[in-house]
Amino acid sequence: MENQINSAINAIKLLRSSVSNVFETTLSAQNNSIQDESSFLLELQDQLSTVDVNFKSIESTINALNVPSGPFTLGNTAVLNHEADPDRQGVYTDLVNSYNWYEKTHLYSALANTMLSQNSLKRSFYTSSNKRRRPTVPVNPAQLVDHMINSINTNNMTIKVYRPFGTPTSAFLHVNLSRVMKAAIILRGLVIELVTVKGFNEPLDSVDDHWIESRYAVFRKIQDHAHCAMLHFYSPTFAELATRSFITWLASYSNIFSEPCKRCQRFLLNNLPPTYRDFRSLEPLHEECRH
Amino acid sequence: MDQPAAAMDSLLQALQVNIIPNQEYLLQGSVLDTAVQRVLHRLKGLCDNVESAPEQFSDYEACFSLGSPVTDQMQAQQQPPLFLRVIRKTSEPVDAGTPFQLRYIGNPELGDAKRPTLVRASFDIACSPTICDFLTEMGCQLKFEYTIRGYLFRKGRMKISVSKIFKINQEPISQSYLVELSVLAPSGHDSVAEDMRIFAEKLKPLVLLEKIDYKRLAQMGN
Amino acid sequence: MQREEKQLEMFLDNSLIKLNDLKKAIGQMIQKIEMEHERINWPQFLDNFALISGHLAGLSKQLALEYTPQISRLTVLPLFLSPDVDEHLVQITEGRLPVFAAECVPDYLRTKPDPTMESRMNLHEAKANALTNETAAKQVAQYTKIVSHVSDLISKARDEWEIESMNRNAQMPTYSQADTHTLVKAVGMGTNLAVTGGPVGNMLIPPGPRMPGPVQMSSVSPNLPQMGKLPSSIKTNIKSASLHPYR
Amino acid sequence: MGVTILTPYPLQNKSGAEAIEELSKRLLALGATQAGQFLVDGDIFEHSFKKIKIHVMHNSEYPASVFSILDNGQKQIPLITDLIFDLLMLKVNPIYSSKKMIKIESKGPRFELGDFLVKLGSVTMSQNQNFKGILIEVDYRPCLVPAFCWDLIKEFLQGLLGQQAPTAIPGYFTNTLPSNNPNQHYHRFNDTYQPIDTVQQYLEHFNNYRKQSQAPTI
Repeated sequence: MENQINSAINAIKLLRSSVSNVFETTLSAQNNSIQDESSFLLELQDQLSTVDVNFKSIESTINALNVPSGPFTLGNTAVLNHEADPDRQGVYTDLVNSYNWYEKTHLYSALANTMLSQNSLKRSFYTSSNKRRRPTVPVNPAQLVDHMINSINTNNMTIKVYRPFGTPTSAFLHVNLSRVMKAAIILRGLVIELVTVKGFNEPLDSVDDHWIESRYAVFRKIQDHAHCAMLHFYSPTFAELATRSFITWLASYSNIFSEPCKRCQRFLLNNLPPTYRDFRSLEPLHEECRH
Repeated sequence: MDQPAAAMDSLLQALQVNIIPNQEYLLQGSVLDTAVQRVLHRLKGLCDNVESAPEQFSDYEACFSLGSPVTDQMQAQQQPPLFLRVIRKTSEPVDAGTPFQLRYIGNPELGDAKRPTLVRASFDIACSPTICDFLTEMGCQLKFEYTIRGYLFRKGRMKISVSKIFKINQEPISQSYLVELSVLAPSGHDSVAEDMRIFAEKLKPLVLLEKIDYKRLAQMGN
Repeated sequence: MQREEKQLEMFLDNSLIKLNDLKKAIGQMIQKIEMEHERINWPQFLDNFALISGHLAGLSKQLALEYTPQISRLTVLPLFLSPDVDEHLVQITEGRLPVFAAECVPDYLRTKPDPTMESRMNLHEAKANALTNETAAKQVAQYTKIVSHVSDLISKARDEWEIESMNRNAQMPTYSQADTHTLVKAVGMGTNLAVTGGPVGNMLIPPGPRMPGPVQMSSVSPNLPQMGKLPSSIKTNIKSASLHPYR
Repeated sequence: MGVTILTPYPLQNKSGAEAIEELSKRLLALGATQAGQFLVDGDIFEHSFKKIKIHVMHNSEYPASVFSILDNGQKQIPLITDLIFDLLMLKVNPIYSSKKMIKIESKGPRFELGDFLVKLGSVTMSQNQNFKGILIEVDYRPCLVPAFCWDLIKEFLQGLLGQQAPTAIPGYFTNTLPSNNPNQHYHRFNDTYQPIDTVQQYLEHFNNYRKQSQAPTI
């Protein structure tokens, strides 16, 4: 048994030396800028044939080996696997995680870059010419937003604040209105950037959900109205007041299914409940009944 | 969409073409508490979920039996009692939406020496929390209960769990972790057993995974 | 005496055959190089070399054999030296050696080492002779001491290695068959787990008739993986959410 | 999934097929689009000697689930499971056996009208497809609390069925249920609606049909 292993190891050694010979030859031939190509080829061929022979001998020796029946007694090397100190291995998972994060960041930024370079469309505040009109973002908007949300105290409405991606200036407000509907408000400073309205049983947890329309016509309609309201209440100078009024207006939807239209006294028109709320009186109206 | 077929019919059809995973291939073993870190470490290297730490779990499991009171009267039928297990996640965060699990485990078949693993029928059914009341009212009796805590690994379709069994008063049942290697597959997928054998080889000599003869074990206990 | 001579003769014959083979091989090689140097390829060339070295090896092996007569004890004497061309000699050496004269004989019949080697040998012998017995003995003792010390070190290390590995292997049972059986019996048949009165299945009471709410369990597994970790960007001042929703 | 109201539709001397046809036409005229078919079925497993019934029901709206309701005479325990539960019910066979004769199902076309989902089901019983009546299911998908939208659904039903529309809240929602707090009346009207509620409404109506056929007083 040991002899066989020995001869196998020897055969491997032979193979290694013959292979390295091949590399040496090619290397030296390159260096000597090949005076005689045919002789070089012959030499190479010869060496390769040696490699082949050695390889075959390894194969045959390995085939001659038989599978060990019991565990090997390898002396202290057998104790190697006992050396599994989790403290020493812990770095690996962290490394993989940070690598994944890094890869993700890379991918996202690359995608964002192509998108942005294709669409040279400028949002209202980033043109250098009308810097004057750009609403100033307060020095410490995070506290202001938190303060504002704390002070809003509406029945049957819960508001959660998220600040994804570590941006201090913008915040996501997740509004749960009774058991009726959900809304997400994306703030920049105190100014509303985007509103998404969804049903109570629809997902709004992933970032992508903010750009997916509700599956229900009612909430799609309410989202349209919310966008109008967002513009209606918009006021760069009294941003806090504007946002506060908007949220109060949004809270009036808690009775969307249970209050009939103030004008026609009916629930349904075109199979939709009164989806419009007056900006001042907050009265429920059908879209078609408001004039 | 055509006329929806009756659910039962489509299920029976699925059963006929063997796409419902209802056979569990199983190998069992154990590892002493002192050596469990080494096993975990080795599994971490062998299994798929490398990038994250091994998944931890903590479950409560109760085993119900159905049929024994009936067979008292119909002894002639010799119907063996049916064992049903209810499994509930107890690790944080406990999410109200996480369903309970109802598991039916059939009698393990040892097979001949050539078959590398134990095979038993097994269905895993997700269900609502009312399951315990349901089973009790159905006439099932609680036979035993325990908590099981440990780590879960997977390698392809193989599932490897390294777990500690506690009595209901949180007292461990032994100084060892139970190690189970299992695959849930439709019947007729015997090739997975061979994969399992090869995987079990890789855990030697830390853990000896083998097919355990339940009948012999029961007799040994008595 | 006769036997020894016979042996010698046999040995010489054998050597002669071998030498002839060697000569032939070398001749072939030379011929190849001279005549076919355009067609000869590397493997053939190597083959020839191998042949030559094989012959050389065989020859030296025969010379080294112990039972060969001690030819080193024999003397070779040049009996007849002549400055004239010797036709017979030319013939048997195939024209390589025309005269057997005083200037070439030392080269051909040399049995002593190379002069340079001989001078170095003499130098060493002189040095050894110059040592007094005392110092020589001292040096020998020192040398022996060093060697035995090294050998001690090695054998000690080997002993330690063996003992250690044996101990480690012996000490390290990582599993116990009995525990396997206990566990399998517990999980499979409920041995040692049987319900002992008390509230039955109290862990499983569904929380509330309808809205299933989270049930606080006393058993909290330690070291829950710190999954929901993110740069501390989530500040949930209003309603704290432990998990980041955008992960 | 939203609040679903199930209401039987009186036939008034029409055949079932005619009634379905008429209602379909009305729905299409209102602007509805037909979206396939639906099927709700109910099977009963009975204990071999105890008075325990297990209703095992399927709803094509939730094709991967089995809804079971255990009825021991005093209380009902609902259970929602994966589809494989059916296989388990086969395993308990000697103790619980299926009563094929009173297997009942409701199937028919399914319409979408705005956020409403309307299903017109003709109910048949046992394997020889005895026609029993028509059940109309109206699902208002955006809303999850029956109390919030009952008036709205009532108005919708009036628009669809006219005189035959129900005026009272179905009993299923108003029955008081056992509660942890005895002082507090508890019923399903203010609860968040769940798929099992739809199935339980079907079960109530199915049981009514079964009683009718058992007592041949029609």
